Amino acid sequence: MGVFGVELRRRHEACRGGDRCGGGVLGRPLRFLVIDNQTNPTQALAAARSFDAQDKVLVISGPTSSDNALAIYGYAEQNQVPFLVPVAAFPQLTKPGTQWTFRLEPAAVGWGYSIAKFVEQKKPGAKIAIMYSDFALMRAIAAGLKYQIPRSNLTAGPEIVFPQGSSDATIQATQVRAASPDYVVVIGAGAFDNTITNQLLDLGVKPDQIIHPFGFTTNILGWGARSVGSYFGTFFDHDLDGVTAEGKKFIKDFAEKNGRPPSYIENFCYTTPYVIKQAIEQAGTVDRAKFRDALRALQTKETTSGVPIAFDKNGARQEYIYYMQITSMDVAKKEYSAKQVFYMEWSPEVIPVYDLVK
Amino acid sequence: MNRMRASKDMWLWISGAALVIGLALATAGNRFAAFIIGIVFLNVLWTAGMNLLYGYTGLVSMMTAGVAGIGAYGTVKLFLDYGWSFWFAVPVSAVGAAAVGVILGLPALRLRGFYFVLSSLVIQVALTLVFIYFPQFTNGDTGITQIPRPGLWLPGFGAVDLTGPGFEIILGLLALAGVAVVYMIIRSRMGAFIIAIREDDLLAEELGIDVTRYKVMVFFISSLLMAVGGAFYAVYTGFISPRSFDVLMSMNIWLMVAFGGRGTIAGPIIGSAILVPIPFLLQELYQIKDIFYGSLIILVTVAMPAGVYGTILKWWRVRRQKQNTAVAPVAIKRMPAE
Amino acid sequence: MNEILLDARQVEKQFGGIRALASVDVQQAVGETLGMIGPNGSGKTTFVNVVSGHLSIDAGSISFAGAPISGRRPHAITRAGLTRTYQAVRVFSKLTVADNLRTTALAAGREEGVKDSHVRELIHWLELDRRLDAIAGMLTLFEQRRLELAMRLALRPKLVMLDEPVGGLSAVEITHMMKLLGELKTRYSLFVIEHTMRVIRELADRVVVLVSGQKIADGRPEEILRDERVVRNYLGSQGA
Amino acid sequence: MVDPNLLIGLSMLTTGLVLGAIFALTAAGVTIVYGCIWLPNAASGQFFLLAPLVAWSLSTAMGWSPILAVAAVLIAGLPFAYLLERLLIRRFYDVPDRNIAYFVVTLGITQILSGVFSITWGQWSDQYNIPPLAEGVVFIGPFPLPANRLIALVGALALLGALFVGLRYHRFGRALRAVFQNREAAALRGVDVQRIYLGAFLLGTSVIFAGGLLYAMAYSFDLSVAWSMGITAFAIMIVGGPGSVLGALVVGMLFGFVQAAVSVFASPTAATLSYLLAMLVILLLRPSGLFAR
Repeated sequence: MGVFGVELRRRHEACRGGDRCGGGVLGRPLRFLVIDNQTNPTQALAAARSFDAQDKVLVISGPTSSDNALAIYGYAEQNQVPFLVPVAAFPQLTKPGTQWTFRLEPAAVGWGYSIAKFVEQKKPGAKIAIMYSDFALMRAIAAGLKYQIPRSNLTAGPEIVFPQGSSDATIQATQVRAASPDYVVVIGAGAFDNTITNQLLDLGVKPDQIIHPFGFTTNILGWGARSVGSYFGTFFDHDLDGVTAEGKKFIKDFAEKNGRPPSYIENFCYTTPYVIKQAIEQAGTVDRAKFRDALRALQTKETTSGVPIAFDKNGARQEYIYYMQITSMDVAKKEYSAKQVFYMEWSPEVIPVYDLVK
Repeated sequence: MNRMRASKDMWLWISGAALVIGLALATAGNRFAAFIIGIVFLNVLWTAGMNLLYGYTGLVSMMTAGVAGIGAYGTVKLFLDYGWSFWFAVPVSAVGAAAVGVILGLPALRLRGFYFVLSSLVIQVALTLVFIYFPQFTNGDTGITQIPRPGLWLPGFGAVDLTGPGFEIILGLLALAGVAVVYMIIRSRMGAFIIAIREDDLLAEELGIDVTRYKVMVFFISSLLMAVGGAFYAVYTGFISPRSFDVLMSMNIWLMVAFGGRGTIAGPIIGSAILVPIPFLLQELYQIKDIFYGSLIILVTVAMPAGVYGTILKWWRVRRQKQNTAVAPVAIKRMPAE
Repeated sequence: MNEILLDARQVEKQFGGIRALASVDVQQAVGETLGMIGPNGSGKTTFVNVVSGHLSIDAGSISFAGAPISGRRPHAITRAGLTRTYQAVRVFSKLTVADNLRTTALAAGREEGVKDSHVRELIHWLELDRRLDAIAGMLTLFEQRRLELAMRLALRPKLVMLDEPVGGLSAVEITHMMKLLGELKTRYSLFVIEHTMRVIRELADRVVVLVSGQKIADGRPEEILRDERVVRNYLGSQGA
Repeated sequence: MVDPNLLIGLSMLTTGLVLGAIFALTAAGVTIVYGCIWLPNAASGQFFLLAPLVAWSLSTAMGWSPILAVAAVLIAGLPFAYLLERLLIRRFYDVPDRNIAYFVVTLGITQILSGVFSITWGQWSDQYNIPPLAEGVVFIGPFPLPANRLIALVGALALLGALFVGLRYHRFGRALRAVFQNREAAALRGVDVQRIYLGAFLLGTSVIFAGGLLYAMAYSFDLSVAWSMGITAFAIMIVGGPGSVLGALVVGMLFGFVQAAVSVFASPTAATLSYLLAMLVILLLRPSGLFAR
């Protein structure tokens, strides 16, 4: 937690269980690091060390969205412990030379890249404004988008950065409105994301001009019913075209338990134990190095959506993203529906990911 | 008498050194326990600095974490980007950090009581922002990861392996040295003066003590201890980020001193030894960590202003006085004869 | 007249438009005991505060032992040889008597602390021998006054400014304190603020009278205490 | 097409007013407590957040109408503050240098509350919207202002006005001001200082709660609001002069407009840093603040 605010909060409850593997595989415990972004890095490191040295785990995995991910990354690489990250989009986690870390979530720079690709296909030459909060994750998304805008022959509109702890965006929304862009990409942190979205709508920006690089259930509901028609990027949604039978069951079970549909975060957490299990079975042993090699060679699919899972030499996921358009919403019932409007897959290094974000 | 004290002290330090080396070696087989011990040692060093500042001089500084951060970032920059030897980078960046701390803190040192606390808090917040918003030096809010442990070559030993218990031993000796520095200061003239400043700074000034000068000196020395601790923290944990050195760290260091017993040599050591391991050992209860710490802060302030060790000392003193009274009652005030 | 020790000229001090000291002139010779009297709020303590450097002056000049001291910080003035006490007794009340004295001795550059021969003499003379281990705040007021005095004298000052040295003491204690101050007078230059006329009459060689920040009289005690303006402005209101 | 500069000018005006009024109100609450009791409440940011969180639960999970929820929170705030005063705050009334003790104790409260928030509301959602009292927008010239934000603005200004008049003319307000100025003198004049302390704590805390509720009516909020608002309110109090409600009002409005204006002419990051800088400069040069008596 920075003094000026909680780093983007994301929900991790679904990750805490790991119950799909019944407590272990091949006699080795499968334990999940419970770390949120309130945890101090020292404590995150102690937890990693405890799992490594005390519990002798095969692999560390944990929902880590803040700097803690980087802290554990350093530990994993230095001490040669496999580290499978379900939800953390920092490109640095798989920078060239990475040996032991694998990232299930595509890198944030790529999300920005994909926005430009999405707009390029929707409206060639469109003018894009960017409004983002000054957090590492948001900066990375903006960097990818800014890189790709000229390459996709799009026009760059106003770019506005908000410091951590901002609360009002009226003026900036007015400035953006005055520049009449075709699309506004909104990348706010936490509740401020809702404030920017709503203030843009207040000023007469149309919902279908607004693109959020990512949307998970609570923040989609936070934008409110007025934002029906707007777009968001995601890696799993209950309204995807390709949800499998297992995916439908996962959605139903999750909704029954939590009163809302799951989003991509919960899906990554659901997928993680499955990936671990696959890799262990392929390796046929619980040796850390062999397990790591098996992960590197893994070619499988998400059981919920059929999206391919494969890692490159640095442990980065073969990237993909969906763009959805919200079609209806009932905030009180915690329900929304959306339709899939765009899907793409790409190799992480089609853009200079590791140069755009240091 | 003095020689006796000196020799007694010598034995104390030697057994202290034996204790930290023993602790480091005893936990060598368990890297998790060793890590806790290592972090305790670092905190002993930090609380020694805070104790000098808060316990003995009465300055509640909330910018100690920021100073430690400057020491850490400075060392890492020199060590990694400029290829300096770690052992050379530490003193340079520690002196630099302490100088920056003094320059930032100097105007605030003129202020008294609450206004000093608040100024130091503002400086801490500003330093955190600097760590976040100057990514070319700090890598911003993602932090710097994979900081390697330095190597060490000792005459007579050759290259020493610092990936194992070697580093915990160094941290332990460092902590001991920090405590010894504070101890020696307290035994000196300067110690008497800073205690006088804590008790009544106006009276101290009236007695001819240059209050500002001593406050600055104390601030410098304690900043030095903080910064050295920060530098070793960076290479020990291998990771630093703005959150490693945020205001909560300043508060926690303060809490360890207050909880253990401010203005005593042993108090902050006891405070660190009790409070540091708790969040590591109770990881399952991480959610109530904040509530626990908050309650402890209030409890110490309301019920135990002297801290654990201070309360024990007081109880001991009262007991001894009672015994003395039994032997020879204190004379009632004797009216001087005309 | 002997060599001038304290020389305050045309000293001005204002507090938010109120003139606490209005062009006050005070001279004190080496070896002289100067008394200062005046009603409450007449500026006596303010005068001590500006001389000791705790307050700055708005105009005028103050020099001590031949060197200007206005604008210097209190600790520097103390080191120049000027020390003072406070109306409300001021010692380190949570420290022991010994630690109070040790700190003072160290501040005066006497490394042996309480074992310094001068400090030991003071302890003996002020009868603090048996109270060395006591916490200062637990002493009786009279003991604290004596400790306060011992601390100031341990600094080996050239001038001791005493702000109501017998305030709050009982009649018997006052008599005792008078005897101590009488002995002190033979060795030090004293500056005494007092409301108890007996102290002024017996101790002071010369008396300055402040009323509303202005010096209205300056002379030998027996003259001053008979001076009509003094009686009207101060002593009359006291009923003395 | 409307002139964009006019739109930006109007947006600056409304943003400055809304932010400024909420800042001023919150800082007034903080400064009343500090000026009177000498209690620098480090937990004021958490209090600021607590009120709308409860209102959010009442209005979404329990389905109360937002007006009822807001009123209920304000009323429930009184016994909360009363208990806190009885159990903790009053223990320090006679401690010398109690402002440091209070600061430390309230830092403890801050930790406890943020711990409580993260295991309760933090688990339930990561952002919170209180249902609007009114839908739609009101046009100020060509500029569309959401009706809900207008209500928040009017509410904040009304409360500020009431506070200002009350402190000046009501019997309790005058006693409070007497204690601000000189507690010994006030005690000598027969003012029951302890009762005034209690009153000041209840009043100041309620005002902070009200500030939080108004903020939540104007904006979406999350748990990070506590830190940023706590620091802003402190900065305003220090710059305006601790204990000066007028100072809180003027400087609060100023900060609101500075944040609005700076974000047009410079980056929004500069606005945040400018608060800290202003606070530091005032602390170092004139610790009694701009509006000290």
